[in-house]
This record gives sequence, C-alpha cells and structure tokens, in this order.
Amino acid sequence: DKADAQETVNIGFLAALSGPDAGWGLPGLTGNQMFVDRVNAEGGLDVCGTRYKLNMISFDDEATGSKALQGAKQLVLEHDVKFISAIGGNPADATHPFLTQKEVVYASLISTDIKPDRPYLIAGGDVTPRIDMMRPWYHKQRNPDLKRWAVLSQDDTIGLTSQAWEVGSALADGWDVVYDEHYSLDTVDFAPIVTAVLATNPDVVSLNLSYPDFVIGILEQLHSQGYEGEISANYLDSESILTKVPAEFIEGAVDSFPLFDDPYWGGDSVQKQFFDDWMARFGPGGADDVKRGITGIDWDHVIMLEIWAQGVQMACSFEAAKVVEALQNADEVDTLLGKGHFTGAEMWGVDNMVATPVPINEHRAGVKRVQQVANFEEWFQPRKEQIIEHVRSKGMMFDQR
Amino acid sequence: MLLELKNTSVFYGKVQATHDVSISVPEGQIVTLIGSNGAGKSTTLRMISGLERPQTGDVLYDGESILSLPPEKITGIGIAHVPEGRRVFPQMTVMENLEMGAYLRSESKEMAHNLDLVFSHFPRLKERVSQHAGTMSGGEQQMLAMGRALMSNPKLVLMDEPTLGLSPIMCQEIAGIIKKINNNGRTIVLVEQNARLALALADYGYVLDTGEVVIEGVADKLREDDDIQKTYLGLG
Amino acid sequence: MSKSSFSTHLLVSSLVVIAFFVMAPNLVSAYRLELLTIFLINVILAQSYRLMATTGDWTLCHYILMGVGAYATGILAKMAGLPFYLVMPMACVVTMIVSLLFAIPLSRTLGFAFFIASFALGEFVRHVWLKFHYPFGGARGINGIPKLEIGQGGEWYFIDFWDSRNFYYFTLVFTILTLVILFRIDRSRLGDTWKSIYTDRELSESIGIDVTKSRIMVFCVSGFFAGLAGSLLAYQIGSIDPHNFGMVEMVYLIIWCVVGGVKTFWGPLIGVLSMSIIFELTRPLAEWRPALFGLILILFLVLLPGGLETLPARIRELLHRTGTQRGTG
Amino acid sequence: MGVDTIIQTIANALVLGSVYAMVAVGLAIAFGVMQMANFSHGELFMAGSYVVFVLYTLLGMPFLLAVILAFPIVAMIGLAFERLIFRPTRGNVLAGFMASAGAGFILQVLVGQQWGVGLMRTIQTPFPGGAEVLGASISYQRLLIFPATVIMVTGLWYFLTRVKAGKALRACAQDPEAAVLQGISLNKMTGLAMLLSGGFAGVGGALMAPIIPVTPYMGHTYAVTAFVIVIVGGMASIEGAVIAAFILGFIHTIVATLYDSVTATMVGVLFMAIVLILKPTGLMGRVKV
Amino acid sequence: MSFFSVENLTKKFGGLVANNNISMDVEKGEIRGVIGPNGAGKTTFFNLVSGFYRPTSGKVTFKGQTISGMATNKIARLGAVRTFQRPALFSDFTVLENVSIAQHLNTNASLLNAIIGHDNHREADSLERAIEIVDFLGMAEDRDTMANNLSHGLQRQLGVAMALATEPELLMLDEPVAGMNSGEKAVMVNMIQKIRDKWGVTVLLVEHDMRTVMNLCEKITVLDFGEKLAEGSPDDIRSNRAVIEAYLGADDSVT
Ligand SMILES: Nc1ncnc2c1ncn2[C@@H]1O[C@H](COP(=O)(O)OP(=O)(O)OP(=O)(O)O)[C@@H](O)[C@H]1O
Ligand SMILES: Nc1ncnc2c1ncn2[C@@H]1O[C@H](COP(=O)(O)OP(=O)(O)OP(=O)(O)O)[C@@H](O)[C@H]1O
Ligand SMILES: [Mg+2]
Ligand SMILES: [Mg+2]
Repeated sequence: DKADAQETVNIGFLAALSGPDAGWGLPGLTGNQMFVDRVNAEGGLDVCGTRYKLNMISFDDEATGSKALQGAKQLVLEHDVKFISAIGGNPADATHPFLTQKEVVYASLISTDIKPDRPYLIAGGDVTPRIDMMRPWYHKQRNPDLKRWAVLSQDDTIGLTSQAWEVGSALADGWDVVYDEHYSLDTVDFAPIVTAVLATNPDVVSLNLSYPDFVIGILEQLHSQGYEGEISANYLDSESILTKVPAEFIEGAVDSFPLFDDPYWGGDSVQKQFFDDWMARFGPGGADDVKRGITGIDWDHVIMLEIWAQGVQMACSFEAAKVVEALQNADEVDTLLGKGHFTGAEMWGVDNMVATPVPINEHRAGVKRVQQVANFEEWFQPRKEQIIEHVRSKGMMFDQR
Repeated sequence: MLLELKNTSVFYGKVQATHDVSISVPEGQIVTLIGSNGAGKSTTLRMISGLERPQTGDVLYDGESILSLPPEKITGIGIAHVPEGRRVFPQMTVMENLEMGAYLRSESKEMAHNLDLVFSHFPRLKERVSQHAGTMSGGEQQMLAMGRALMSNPKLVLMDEPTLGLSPIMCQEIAGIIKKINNNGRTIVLVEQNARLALALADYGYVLDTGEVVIEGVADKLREDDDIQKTYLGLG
Repeated sequence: MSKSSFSTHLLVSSLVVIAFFVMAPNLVSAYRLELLTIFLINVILAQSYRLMATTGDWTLCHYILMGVGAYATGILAKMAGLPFYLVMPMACVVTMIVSLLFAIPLSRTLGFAFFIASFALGEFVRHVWLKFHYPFGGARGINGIPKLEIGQGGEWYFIDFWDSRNFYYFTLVFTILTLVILFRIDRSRLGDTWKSIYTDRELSESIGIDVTKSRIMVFCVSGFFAGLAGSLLAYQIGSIDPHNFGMVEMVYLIIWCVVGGVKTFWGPLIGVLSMSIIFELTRPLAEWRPALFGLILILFLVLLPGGLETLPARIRELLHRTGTQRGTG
Repeated sequence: MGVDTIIQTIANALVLGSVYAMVAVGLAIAFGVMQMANFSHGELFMAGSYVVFVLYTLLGMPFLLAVILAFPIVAMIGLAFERLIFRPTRGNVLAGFMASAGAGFILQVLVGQQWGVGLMRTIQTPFPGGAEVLGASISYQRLLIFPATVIMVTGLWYFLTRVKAGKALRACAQDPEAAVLQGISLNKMTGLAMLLSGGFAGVGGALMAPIIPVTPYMGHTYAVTAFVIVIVGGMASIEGAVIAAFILGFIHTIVATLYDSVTATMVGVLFMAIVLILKPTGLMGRVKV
Repeated sequence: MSFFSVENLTKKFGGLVANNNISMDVEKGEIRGVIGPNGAGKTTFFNLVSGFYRPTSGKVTFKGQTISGMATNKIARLGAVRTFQRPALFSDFTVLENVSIAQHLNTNASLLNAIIGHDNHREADSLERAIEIVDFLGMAEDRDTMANNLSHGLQRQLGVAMALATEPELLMLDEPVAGMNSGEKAVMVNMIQKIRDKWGVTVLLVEHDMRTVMNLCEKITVLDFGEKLAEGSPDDIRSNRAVIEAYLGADDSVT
C-alpha cells in the first residue's frame, strides 16, 4: 500500500556545483534526484513500516577541503542530514573527522577514500580501482603475446592511488610495466608526454582513470604520433573521442563504464530503465534538459544512495553504525550494476567497499559494448599478496597515506 | 579674433591652476604668454587644445565655442599644439612621426605638399627621415615636434616652450623658424619662460602669475617696462 | 569630532563588538558559530594582506603563504608530533622565511610586474607541494593532522579544541591579537614609513628610508600573519591539500579587499564581513554565483574604486556637487 | 633518447610555441597601448573555441570559415571589455586587471549556462590524419597552427608598421597625449587594441578547439602562461612576446618530455623569476613596468 | 681629504657620456653651486652623488667614506640628503607628519617598538624638533595642512624641511627655486642661507637661475657636455670666456 509519508529525512549532496569542477558535481544531482523523486512518488522510503519522504539538500564545496568541511557542517548542523553523497578525495579527508564524530553515513564515489578510521564512509559504486586492476588481466587474456604495459594518469589523489593498484595488478599478471608516471592537472599539451610514453615502445597504453578531458588529449596525440598498440582506460567517452580519432584507432580499446542502452543489459533491465528515464527528463527536450549527454557520473552517485536506502531498511534505523553494519552483514545489495556485496578489508582496512560486478567493454566499430561482467573477488584472491606488496612499496596503502 | 578665452579657470582636483584667464588672439599674429614656472601657461594651452576642461569660462575659435570638442577634434579644426617637452614618438622614425602629424589629412597630395613645406623649414629633418626620433638631440626633436604640428596644416599653432633645454645658438635658430612660420600666415600662441626672446618675437603679450593674467600689452611696451620686468619676469 | 571623543567612540564600539564575539557561542546556532570561526580566520588573512597593500604592493600569492603556514603546521604536528604551542609559532616563522625568499626577487619589481611575478612564485610553491610527495603529500596533501588540545582527557586542565566552541574562542584570541598588533603597526612611525613608500618611493629613499628593506620587511610581517591564518585553518580542517590555496581563493581575498578598501585599517574588515554575508546568502544561486561575484568586482572597481570605506565620503561629495559640474579630462 | 624522439620533441615545441605566441601577442597589444592587462584573456580564447563549437559543430559551417569569423566575434567581446572595464579604470592597471577577472567569471558562467557545464564540448577534427616529417608525426590540425601563427603575426607586424591606423596605435603606446594632439582618438585606439587583442585570442581558441577540451574554464591555463610570456618578453613588446613564447614552448616541451609536466611548469616559472631578477624590464622591454 | 669630494666621476648611457671625468671638492659649511646649460649633465651628476645612479667609473667620498655605488638611503643615513626638482612630498599626510616621517632616522622605529607601542611619532622630543623645523621655515600656520593642499612654493619648502628633518650634514638641492616667483625665490634663498648659518649644513646646489646661484654660492662649478668647464667664485665665473660662450651667451637677449 502507498500510505503517505509522515516524516521527512534529509540527505545531503556535497560536491562542486560551480567552477571548473562542477562537471564532476552537477551530473550527480540528476541520478540522485531521479531516485528521490521516485521514492517520494511511491509514498516515501519504507523503513520497517514507517515511511519517510526524502529531501535532498546540496552544498557547493568548490572541490575544496575547507569549503567541504563548511558544507558538511551546514548539512549536519542545520539540516540534520543522515547521509551525504559526495565525490570524495580531498573533501572526504577534510570532512571525515567531523562526520565520524557526528555519525553520518558518507558515500564517496571512489573506494580509495575508505579507511578504518572512517567507519561510516562507504564507496564502490564507481568500479575504480577494481576495473583498473582487472584490465591488465583482460588484455593478457585477449592477447597473451603482449608484454609492455605503459600507464599514466593525472597527478591527484585518485590517480596516484588507483594507478598504484593497476601497476601492482599488471605486475601480478606478468606485464613489464615500462612507463608509470603522472601528469600535472594543468596539462594542456600532451604532445611531449605522449612522445615520452611512445619512447618506451609499449604494447598497451593504459590511461588508468584519466579524466575524460585528458583522455581525449592523450588519445589525439597517441593517434597523431602514430601509435598502433592497444588502448585501455577506466573510462572512455566514445562519442567525444570519435570526434578526434577514427573509429579504427580505438577498435578494441577496453574500458569499464558501460552504456546503459547497451543491448547486453536487455530491454527491461534496470539499466535500460534508468537510461530511458534519464533521457526523458534530462535529455534533449526533457523537462530539465541539461544540454549534454548522459555520463557515468549521472548514475555513479545514485548507486550509493540506493545502497544506503537499502541499509536503512535492513537496519530499521538511520543510525550510521547500524546502517553500515547491516550493509556489511548483508549477503547482497542491489545496484545499477547488478548484485553487490560489502568487502574490501584487505585493500582498505575495513569492509566498506561494495563490490559490484565489473563490466568490461570493448569498442566495436566505434561503439562501446559490454564483453563480460567479471567477478573481482575471484580474480583478486590469488594475486592479492603480490599486488598489495607493490601498492605498499608505493606508499599507497590505507595505513600509509 | 581667431581665438578668444573668456574668464577661464582650470582646476586640477582641488587645486586651482588658472583664475579667470581672458585672452584674445587676432588672426596672423604671434601672441605670447609669459610667466614663471607654474604660472599656468601650459595649463592654458592644454585647455585650448582640449586636454583640460575649464571649470568656468569659454573658449571661442572663429567665434564658436570649442569646449565640447574632444582634443582630437580640435586638431581637426586647424589648431596644432607643440607640447611642452617635445613629446615626439621615440620609437618611430622621423617620417612616421611626420605622418602621425598628418593623421587627419588623408589626401596624399596635400600631405606631400605639407611635407615639402616642413622640409623647407627644417632641412635637417629631411636628412634624418629614417632615424628613430628618440635618438635625436634635443634641438632636433624640437624641430621634429614643430614639423609634426605643421603637417596638419593648422591655422593656429600653440607652442609650449619651444626653446626649453636648447643651447643659446639653437634658441636663435628656433626663433627664426617661428617667425618664418608666422610669416607664412599662421597664427601662433607662444608660451615661453624666456621672456626676452618671446617678447622680441611676439606682437602682443600676456603675463601670467600664479594662474592670473597680471598684465597684458603690446610686446614692445612690455619689453621696455622695467617695473614689469622686475616684478614678474625676474629680469633686469 | 575631537580626537578624544573619537577614541571613546572607538573604545565603546569595539567593546560592544568584542562583547558580541565573546558571547557569540550562546547567541548563534552551531553552524553560525562555524561561520564566525571561518570569518575570524579570514579577518586575519585579509588584514595581513592589507598590510602588504600599504606599501603599494598587491600580491597574488597571499593564499600560497597561508598554505605554507598550513603545510608547516601539518608537517610539524603530524610528522614531528609537536604540540600546538610549538607548532603555531614555528609555522608562522616558516611562512615568514618563505616570504623572505619570495620578497628578495620580488623587491626588484614594481606594480603590475610585482603582482604577476608574485603569482608565478606562488605557482612554483604550489607545484612543489604537488611534486614532492614526501613530505607534502602531493595532490592528496596532508590529512589526519592531530587535534589541537591542551593536556589529555581526564586531566583537570584538559581542553579539547576539536570542540567547535573551544576552537572558536581559540581563534578569537588570535584574531584579536592580530588586530591589536596590526593596528599598532598601522598607527606607528613604522607604519607611516611604510605608507610613505606607497606615496613616493624616491622621496622615501632620499630621506633615508631603505625602501627595499622595508618592502621585504612588510612582506615578511604580512607573511607571518598569513602563516598564522594557515595554521589555524590546518587545525580547523585537520587536512590540507594544494586545492585549498588556489587562485579562486585568492580572488575572493582580493574581492574582500577591493570591496572594503585598504586605505584605512577597517576597510578589509568591512569587506570580509559584507562579502561573507553575501556569500552565504547567495548559496541558492549555485552556478550563477561566480557571475555575481564577477559583477561585484567590476562594479566596485569601476564605480567605487576605494571600496566601501570611501562610500560615506563619496556620498558627501555627490551631495555637495550640483548639476553645474562639468567633467574633466 | 632516439633521433625520432628528438625530432618529435622539436616539432612539439614549435607547435606549442605557436599557440603561446598567438595568445600572448594579443595580451601584449592591449598592454602596450593603454596598459590594459586583461585577466580574462583566457576567456576570450575560450570564446573563440565556442565560436567554432557553435558555428562548426552545431550549425555545420566550414571549419575555416568558423575560424575566420571567430576573429570579429571575439574582437567584439574584446571591444566590450574595453568600453565597460578598461576605459573606466584607465590609469590604474591593477584595477583594470582585477575588474577584467570579474568579467571572465561572468563569461564562464554565461557560456556554461548556455552550452552546458558538462565535462566538455568536443569538436570534430576537420582535418583528420597527419604528416610525417623526418620521422616525427604531427596531425594536420596541429600543423595548421604554425603557419597560421606566422601569417597572423606577420599580418600584425605589417599592420603596425605599414598601415596608418597601426602606426597610430604605436604612437598611442609611446605617448598617448602627444598622439591625441595629432588628432588620433585615444578611445578609438584603445578600442582597436582590444579588438585586435580579442581577435587574436579568438582565432587562437578557434584553431585549438578541435584538439583541446572545450569547457568554460579552458582558458585559464593559457592566460596564465600568456602572462608569464608577456612579462618575460617585456610587457608591451610584441617581438618580445613572440620570442618568449617560443622559448617557453621549448622549455616546457623538453622538460615535460624528459621529466614531467609539473617540473616543466616549475622550470618555466623559475625561468621567469630569473629573467625578472636579471632584467626587470623583460627580454625586449624598454619601459620599466 | 675634503668633507665631500668627487673624483673622476663618469657616467655613460649606452654610447652617450652624460658625465665625463668630473672632479670637485666641497669644504664643510660651503654653499656650492653647480650650473650648466640644458643637457649638460647636472641632473645626472646629482643622481650620481645621491646614489640614484651607479657611476660608470670614478668615486664620491663624503666624510672620508666612499659613497659612490651606495644606495640612496644609506647615503642619507650618513648625512647626505637630497631634494627633488619636482615637488616631492607624502600627499596623504599633514605638513607636520611629513616632517615627522622624515625624522625616522633618528628614532627607534623598529617592529618591536611599533607593536609594544613605543614608537609613536608624537613623542615629545621628536615632535618638538619637527615643530621647530616647520616654524623655522616659516610654515607654522600650515603645520596641520594636508601637504597636497599647499601652494607650489610651500610644497618646495616642505621638501627642504623634510630633508632638514633627517639632520643632514650635506644638503643636496636640485633646482630649489625652479617654478617660483621672485618673492618665493627670495624666501628660499634666505632660507638656504639660514640653514647653513644656523645648523652648519653644507649645501650643494644645482640650479639654472643665475641670480640665485650668484647670490648664494661661494664657489660655482660649471658643467658643459658632461665635463667640468670651469670652477671659481661667482665673479670668476661671470667673467670666464668659456662659460660665456657655452652658457651665459654673448648675446644677452637670450639668457
Ligand atoms: N596634472 C596636474 N595635476 C595637478 N596640478 C597640476 C597639474 N599640472 C599642473 N599643475 C599645477 O598647475 C599649476 C600651473 O601649471 P602649468 O604647468 O600650467 O604652469 P606653467 O606656467 O606651464 O609652468 P612651466 O613653466 O613650469 O611649464 C602649477 O601649480 C602646477 O603645479
Ligand atoms: N636615463 C638616461 N638614459 C639615457 N640618457 C640619459 C639619461 N639621463 C640623462 N641622459 C642624457 O644625459 C645628458 C645629460 O642629461 P641631464 O639630465 O643630466 O642634464 P641637465 O644638465 O640636468 O639638463 P637640464 O638643465 O635640462 O635639466 C642628456 O643628453 C640626456 O639626454
Ligand atoms: Mg609649462
Ligand atoms: Mg636637470
């Protein structure tokens, strides 16, 4: 039955909403808003018999630690939010002591934020760095003769951490890592960097989780400097890439941000449903036309929001400790990427990462298509010691950072 | 009267530079403004050419007020200003400087004519057409500044201390040229600290002191009046 | 107004203001108290920036200097494990030393070149933070900076400055101290000497003022207080990274000073206060907000170049003038 | 390092130097004439890219036509800056500089609101493929930039030394008051300077649009580099700006190839600091800034 | 060794020799004039001895110490202070404040003193001395006038007052009467004489105005084309053929 909600519970959205980083924050609002509206339309979130209307409040943290802390304080002290959806990285570092003290569940996009002293931080909706770890393996399977792995990403928190995990995994899967560097966030000209990469004669050039803007610059240069090997990346935005390089150039390129209109999911899948809903509302001619295409960020945030909502329902409570405990103990949770479960202690010191299936895509004639959905845990277990050893040698383990 | 100043007062911020200055310049004459430093001579010239606006009073040229015109328009109606300190364009050649003087005269025939005229007054400029103005000596720069002003074929030439910083011999030469320009039918307002030189050249003179016209008269009379010389010109 | 009645005025109004700030934790909500704390830190920063401006040197690296104080705090407190009463003075001194290193080449330039060169040197430091992961932590920065506390839990004199009320008072003490010191400098012979450099550098030089040394000294003193603000910020957030000390923050600082004015001691205070209020009130504008700040910057620089502090004088002037006025130049 | 890597690096440096030159020359013109220091020069560059985005990507005009149109369109924005910002703050470089920063924010927001703040706008490469030169390969799109810069800078040089209006512009830069006394309108000349400045930035942005991410915030990095170049080159000197652009292009490319781009930026800034210490007027500067 | 001496001072700007091998000696308590036609190098000379320029070669000594190449402020600290040809003052301050800023050399203006409040410039004795200087120069009525509201003549006098406030032993005046009417000139001449007589200050005077120079100076040095042309008493100079030719002019209508 659809009894109307009596009470309202506030949830927060804390990310850059203006300035150069707004591209990382604003899209997150779309998926979250769709979820909130759907739940409210259904009469609110059913928490063991009581229904709560969800109310999302956003705060612009300008991707800056001090502003994020101010935002966390406003969301918690003024609005008493029970959950904060965020991008993570430095803002997570800045807000965490406070949020831990106030016992608020915080969901980061990226798992690298998870630490034992942040008991209420959950992450993993975004497949980083699990996919980055599995790509060397996938390439090796596809073509066992290849040997030389080159990887580069931007010089920031997530780039550094996830590249360490990727390199460890590449080594574990028998690659020679011939290039392992980071470029500055201010880079506008990738010509010299690509020249340096190509000087190492790589078989595969991996962009790790280079931001989409950088991906284009690097690929454009790889193409123009005559690179002919394989390409691998966390996220390839095919549509924009194809404006710069011919489809043949990225034929077979591997990434892991699936398209939700990929036939692989099937016509009545949650993914297709999300895609259609999003297009109807935010796409061209929609009520809230955002004047851009759907991206991974549009559905990245909402995965964690849905997980939190399930946690609340399982715990029959909004208390952070209970919600997180319920999630950790659950056999499985539903996500937009399929069934997931909480794990991660070996990588992050605490089981606060949701391990969803990892979709692996290849480009086929210019279109990204899911090839397989891999099981991370199975892959990780036999390799973990070697990988962790490398990450530790880079100083990137949770207890070293 | 070609030019008439009626009770003009100019302020720099709160400081009053000139008080109720009235001056008449008949066509074809040389009128000189003399007085010590800071008397307001340059200010008066700058006001005529529109670089400063008077707080009160009016400036009539050919009987019409030119107060509302911006300085570049005032050049256009036939008033040329040879500024204090020469102010040639140092990194441009002599030729380019002269071309700038003819900025508003686009007709090439007229320009060629003016150029010939300037070169006839200042043969030295002709030898130096491609020299950068900044590398010329003070006297040569003064000639260039005067030549540049003549390039716009003005009816009225305002000259601000053309002998400033020149050797006595050069002063004589410049004085001769001023006379020649005047004989060519151009009216001249000459500002000078060198009162003797100025009064020797001019038809009529005004003495300025701390922003006010304290005395005026026919140049020869002023030159002979010992009292005036002692009190206002520091001569004698 | 006579001098003495003016100073009683000043005394009374500052007492009222101080009383408000002392009572604030009981008067405002917990979040507002956080805003007040941020405000106090910003006051230190803006006031130290104004000190620079008294010699006519505007910089684009003040936020970087604040960052130096914050990084020094992070490193000394976390890696060296020192208590705050050692960390804070050391952080200020470190910032002062870095300021000195900046000031030596910068003192060879003037005006606009000084402005841009200061930016470039600041960028250099920011890249040092990014490049040298040890000890600066690269893009991630330094997190887990130990809490600020006196004594240990259980001891009678234990004070936990993690508590926002306590931290507020802690910041308040430093803000008042900074204001008192900078006010005294402003009114001192030394302050006059520095202002004289702004008015006429050559003249100052000729009456025996060592202009270069003075400019370097102002830079260092200003850096010292920027370091203090940075140190407070580091303790407040507990985690710092290069992003905290970027160009956008620098532009905000300039907006405060432009809006308030730097001629008088109180200008930057007015600027920080008014802009902080506008900043919080306009949150709902989200993406449009930078445009609003752009507009404010333009309007002030074009219409009220001296900042709010000159507003009363401007109004008086406008009332004084009547329609007969003709434009000059 | 192999020979082909060295040749590739030189080619990279020439391309980068050309881009820098095109952006920096515009700044130098504006600064040379009435000391207009445009903080938002990068936003004019961004506007040039958006002109290509709108005309070429959205409306389907030929790419080169869009690039050519970027000149007048962005020049008009430059002119608006001159009218609304630089003219009222004339005589105070810092005030103009900061106020123009405000204008930059406004442009960023307007563009973001009109064409989306999404991660980027990508523009189809109009000239796919590339050329092999002595073992180095450069895409045609990049190759285009070098001759374009040569043409534009030569054109500017011709304009400033052979055309009356250009000479008048130089006259204003050398002595504004004396220029006015020759009948040259200062307002027209400052307008002209900002038109040219905007036009250069616009064409630079337009040419680069297909090879860099186009976002409302893309201009900042270019503007910062351009300011460093203009200071190294000597503020108002156009030759200085061109020379410094290529020096920095080479420094950045070589260090980024051998080490990394963070170090490259640091070396570039250090280079500027050294130039300022040794020669505060910049490489070709005549005026003390 | 003289009180103030210049030996073979040379300054080149690129190819141009603005000062060439100039030497002179000035005794304590003397008023020395330096004259010469425009462009002769007087201002350059002045800038060299006051530390604004660094000489290409040659040396300047003051009280037995070499001061050439020293920064202006250091030279000022030693007691050789210059004034400017233009009116130079701190326009946002009153007359008294201007003088009192100039006194800073003789006060304990340190950062520490500023912070603990021990360097107030209204301290009794320095204030007394500032008032003394202002009154001595006949500006008693204008003590609290803002400097930029003074008349031209008074602005120039204030410049001298500020120089005096540094308690100099050598006062270098650059065209002190430029821009003054004859009344103001007389005041200034009188003032310079009083400064020397009352405080024993040595004066070095660069001036165009012949009458002022002739009235005031015991000895005059004439420069021409960057070189020393002549040196001697006013009467010597007046009758020196070379000086007449180069500067004073044979035809007295243009001098
Ligand atoms: N731009 C200015 N700002 C403020 N005051 C000024 C300005 N220009 C001139 N004055 C003042 O106005 C008064 C008149 O100056 P002006 O230059 O007209 O005198 P002048 O007679 O030409 O003197 P000189 O012989 O030195 O050229 C002086 O007191 C001067 O100080
Ligand atoms: N900074 C400089 N750079 C190049 N040349 C200079 C410089 N300063 C002065 N000169 C040149 O040196 C020569 C001497 O100039 P200076 O100013 O010393 O003359 P002056 O005797 O003071 O003349 P005036 O009586 O006109 O003030 C002149 O030819 C001048 O052009
Ligand atoms: Mg004059
Ligand atoms: Mg001189």
